[in-house]
Amino acid sequence: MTTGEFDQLYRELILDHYKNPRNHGLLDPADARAEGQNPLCGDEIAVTVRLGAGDVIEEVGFEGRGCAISQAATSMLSDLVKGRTAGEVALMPKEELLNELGIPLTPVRLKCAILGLGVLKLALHKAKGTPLPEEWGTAAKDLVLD
Amino acid sequence: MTTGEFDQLYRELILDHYKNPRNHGLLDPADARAEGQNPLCGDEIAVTVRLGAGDVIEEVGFEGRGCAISQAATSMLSDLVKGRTAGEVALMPKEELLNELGIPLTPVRLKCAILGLGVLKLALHKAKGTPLPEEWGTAAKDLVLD
Amino acid sequence: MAVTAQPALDAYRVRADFPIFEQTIHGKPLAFLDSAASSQKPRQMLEAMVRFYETSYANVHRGVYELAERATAGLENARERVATLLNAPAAREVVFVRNATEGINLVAYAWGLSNLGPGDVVVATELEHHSNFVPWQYVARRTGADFRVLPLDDSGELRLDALDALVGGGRVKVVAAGIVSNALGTVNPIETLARWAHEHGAIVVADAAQAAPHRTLDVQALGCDFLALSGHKMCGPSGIGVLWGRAELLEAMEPFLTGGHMIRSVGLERTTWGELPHKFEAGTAPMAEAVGLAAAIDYLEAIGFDAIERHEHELTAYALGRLSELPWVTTFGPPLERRAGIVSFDVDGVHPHDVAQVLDFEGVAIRAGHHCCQPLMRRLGVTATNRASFYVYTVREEIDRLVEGLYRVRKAFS
Amino acid sequence: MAVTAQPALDAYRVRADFPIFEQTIHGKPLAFLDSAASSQKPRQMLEAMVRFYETSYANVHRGVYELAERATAGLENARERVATLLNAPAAREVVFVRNATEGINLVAYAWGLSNLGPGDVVVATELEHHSNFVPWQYVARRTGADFRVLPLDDSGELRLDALDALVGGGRVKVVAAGIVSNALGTVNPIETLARWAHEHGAIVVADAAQAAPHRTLDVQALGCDFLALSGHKMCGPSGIGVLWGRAELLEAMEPFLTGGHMIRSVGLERTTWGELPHKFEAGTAPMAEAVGLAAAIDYLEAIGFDAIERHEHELTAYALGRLSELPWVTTFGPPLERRAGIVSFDVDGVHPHDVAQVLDFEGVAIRAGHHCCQPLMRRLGVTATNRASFYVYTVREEIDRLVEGLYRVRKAFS
Ligand SMILES: Cc1ncc(COP(=O)(O)O)c(C=O)c1O
Ligand SMILES: Cc1ncc(COP(=O)(O)O)c(C=O)c1O
Repeated sequence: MTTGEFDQLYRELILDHYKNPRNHGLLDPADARAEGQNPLCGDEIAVTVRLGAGDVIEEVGFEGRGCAISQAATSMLSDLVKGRTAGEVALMPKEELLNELGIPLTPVRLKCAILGLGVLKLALHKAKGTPLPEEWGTAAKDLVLD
Repeated sequence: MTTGEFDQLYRELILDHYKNPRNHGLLDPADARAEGQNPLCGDEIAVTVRLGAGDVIEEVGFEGRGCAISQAATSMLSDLVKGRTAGEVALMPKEELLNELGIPLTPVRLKCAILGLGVLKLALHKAKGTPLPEEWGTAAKDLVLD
Repeated sequence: MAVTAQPALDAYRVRADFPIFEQTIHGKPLAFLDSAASSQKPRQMLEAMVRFYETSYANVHRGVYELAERATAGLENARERVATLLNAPAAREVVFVRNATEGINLVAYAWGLSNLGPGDVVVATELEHHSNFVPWQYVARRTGADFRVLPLDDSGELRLDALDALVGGGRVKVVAAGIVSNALGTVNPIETLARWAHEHGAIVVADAAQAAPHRTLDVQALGCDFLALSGHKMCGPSGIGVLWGRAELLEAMEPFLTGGHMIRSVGLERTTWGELPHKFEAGTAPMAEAVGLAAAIDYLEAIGFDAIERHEHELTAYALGRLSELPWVTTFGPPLERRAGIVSFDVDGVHPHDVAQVLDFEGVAIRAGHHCCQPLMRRLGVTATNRASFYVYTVREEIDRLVEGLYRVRKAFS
Repeated sequence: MAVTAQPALDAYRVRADFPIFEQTIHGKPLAFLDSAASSQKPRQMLEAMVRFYETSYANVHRGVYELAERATAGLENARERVATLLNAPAAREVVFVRNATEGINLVAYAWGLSNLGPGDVVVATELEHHSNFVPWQYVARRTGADFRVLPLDDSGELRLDALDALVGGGRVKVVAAGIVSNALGTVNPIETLARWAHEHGAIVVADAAQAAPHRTLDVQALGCDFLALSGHKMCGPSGIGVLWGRAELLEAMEPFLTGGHMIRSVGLERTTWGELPHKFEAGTAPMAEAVGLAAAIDYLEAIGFDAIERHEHELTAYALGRLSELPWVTTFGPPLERRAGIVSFDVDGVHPHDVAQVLDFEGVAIRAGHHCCQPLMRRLGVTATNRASFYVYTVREEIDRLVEGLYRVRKAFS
């Protein structure tokens, strides 16, 4: 391997979040919760959230089984969204998280990177009725019912 | 066109049977009758038969819409089978008719050439219970029911 | 449409892209006048497929490695390419199937089995290809719905005036209609039909198999709900077709084929379906074929669909003119203005098989048969017709050779 | 089987037939260890397809002219070729479909919808690929039949001893089982399963997608009633698969897809179906793909299936040996004697996606995921595994490179 390629994708910060995930473990009680799967590889992530006044996110807790990218991305996300309102997070573009990750992603690995964000949006939608991403179409209903 | 190719396929005898079909017109009354279609082109042939003692074919009458090959082949067939028993005709190999035609046939035109023979066998099957060609499988039932 | 924006099509130059013409048939150059059945293939399309196999092949979607990423990109770029061609609102509305027939069956099964029942009416036209006729007849029989056939007038055009009477008080749920007839070349007024259908709460399933190769299509302007086409008729490979459907409908539908790739999660008790378009693409996709189809669309768009339409229009006018010189030839179908590049005809007293056979000896390939339109054949009172059809590589000389050939046919059988 | 009759396979020579290996991936030669997902293509197969398109292309069956005759011969020769490969009693039992998934769905719909109902039992195995699992689960749900899953033992082999208890007093109608597992490489005892099924009056649907590329198949010796395979896994093109079925069953069945070509006659009121195999082949066939599949079969038979099986057996033994040197690697699946050329494994503490990604940087392509076998993954207690799979062009050095790569994976993530 050219060390470059490995280091680009698995840069130090990513490996650190993977090996030492922030906000790991599910919250109980929680104000919002959801689970999701990446149908391509079967990876799973569960997210719980505690909300304060004005639906501001105070705490996030997650667990999951998945690759370094999906786990590190969810860990970074959990720090990123604290202090934002549910409504803000519902509209958060995936590009913001991808910027934070700062690594080149192929379409397949992109799905890994945004799995946690999708599950978080789903949790907020179920608890607070915030909108789901339009591109999910009605397939999202399936997720909600689960 | 190389005259050769045309003359091989549409040799004089074929054109003669086509233009002056023998045994043309349906018999009424008849002891056996059937109709059939070539599903590839929609061509139709109807055959009627009069049988004598020992189920010997005494008369054949046919009508149809189709190409020179199918009409000429049925015309030649109608002469060929007179005097044979229903049982003999049921077992008559298509090669015998093809020999009589004596022309080179591609798979598609082969279907034209043997349409009349198939309908004749069907007529005898319906009237006398003679066996149908094995390679027809149960698809033949469909024909019989029509 | 800016009809003058594109330079005229130079069929001689186009022809040079098609290796099939580099041979003789029965010692004659090939005059291929059967493109409505399937088109010949340009080198550019074949090369795109072979390049894909030689440099970028792997199974798609699930692989993490480089080749799998390339293959997935090939398939998904093709989907985008088709979406643009059809002016579809989203690429996820584009489902890859084997051919137009499978696309229509997908709708008949996945939408029809769950949405049709006794008291519902399904309408197909008397002009339909069997592929947009039998699936509806079949699903109507399975569900107890009524199947009704919209009749034609004597020149082979849809009797839209008969629609209201046809459905009577019935609850019409589906209107199935082709955009261009493969047997007569009739160009149907789909927009009008779609307006009527939507007023009555029905969905419109447009068969674009014969339109997509030859003209600009816009699913939003047509107003249809589903549209099916085949790659092999538009310079693409065999083994691929497209079903386009409105996202809301596709999402609300049951799946059709089930199995690998189309699921979200499979449990012993319960399975949930994946997102569009995956929900409708069970098993390994026709990947190389999709890449070939995209290359074919690139090829056709580089020529320009307006130029193609004009070229075929000119050929059709020429062919109708030349055939009208022959008093023993009868042509079927609508006037030139509402006709695509297809001419169906009868030669007095000579069966189409024999016509086609004699023409083949001259190197001229036309189709003879019922063209998978038996209801139409009955309406015309024939079992078969001769059909000549034109495409980007067709030149006038080939029509002259057709006419010469017909003189020989006449002579041989009189 | 005369195992010594064929000369050993020279994988280096075979490799030279595959253009994909003429490139580097991330600067390294390509070690393609994902043939179970889809195989690479030999030049001979690609050339056969291109030659068909360039010299013999037209729509099949109905054309009277020379090119149509050639194209029809190409398709029908391919059918004969497949029939011989499978030792099928008749070529008309061979139906061309898009892939194994469609073949199985054809049976689930056309046989299942009419022959299953409440009180009937449908059995699939816990080892199945989703493609021979979900269609049965789905058709059972649609018809009210019971869907039951035959469990596995700890090494991933079918618990045949659990069969009787599984169906209890139920009327078992279908047993769906793969011949070779794509996830573990398990070779299943289909003959025994078929005997049991037939004693209980059930049909057996064998998924040969993972067997056909690697071993001699004989539908009569297997005793199955239907068998499905995919061309793309056996050096053939994408977009084609085969369903073989016993003629009596196929003839008694309803059709599946309806439309052009599969009919005998279409009326406004009533339509009758065509003969086998046409009844099941609506629309334009994947003609060039059939020609490619026939060339792929020629290619594989020239190497010899016994030689292929031995070659892959040796590679598998070598791979299992090398992986057993790594204490932080766990392999799944049955013992070598009952295993085809597939090795599924786990690397302690590293997710398969990351394993596959790091290996890709080394030019080594393996698959990471659930392999469309979520029921099996649950049984194994994982969400995904790493899978290396071998084929005619695989050489030992590639397995060495896999092992070296795994050391790097270990280092990077510890
Ligand atoms: C055992 C098995 N069955 C079925 C399939 C499905 O094959 P396809 O996707 O070609 O339909 C596969 C391949 O993925 C397989 O390995
Ligand atoms: C109008 C029309 N519809 C449908 C079809 C069916 O296309 P395919 O056989 O590719 O499914 C054809 C072509 O034969 C056609 O001309």
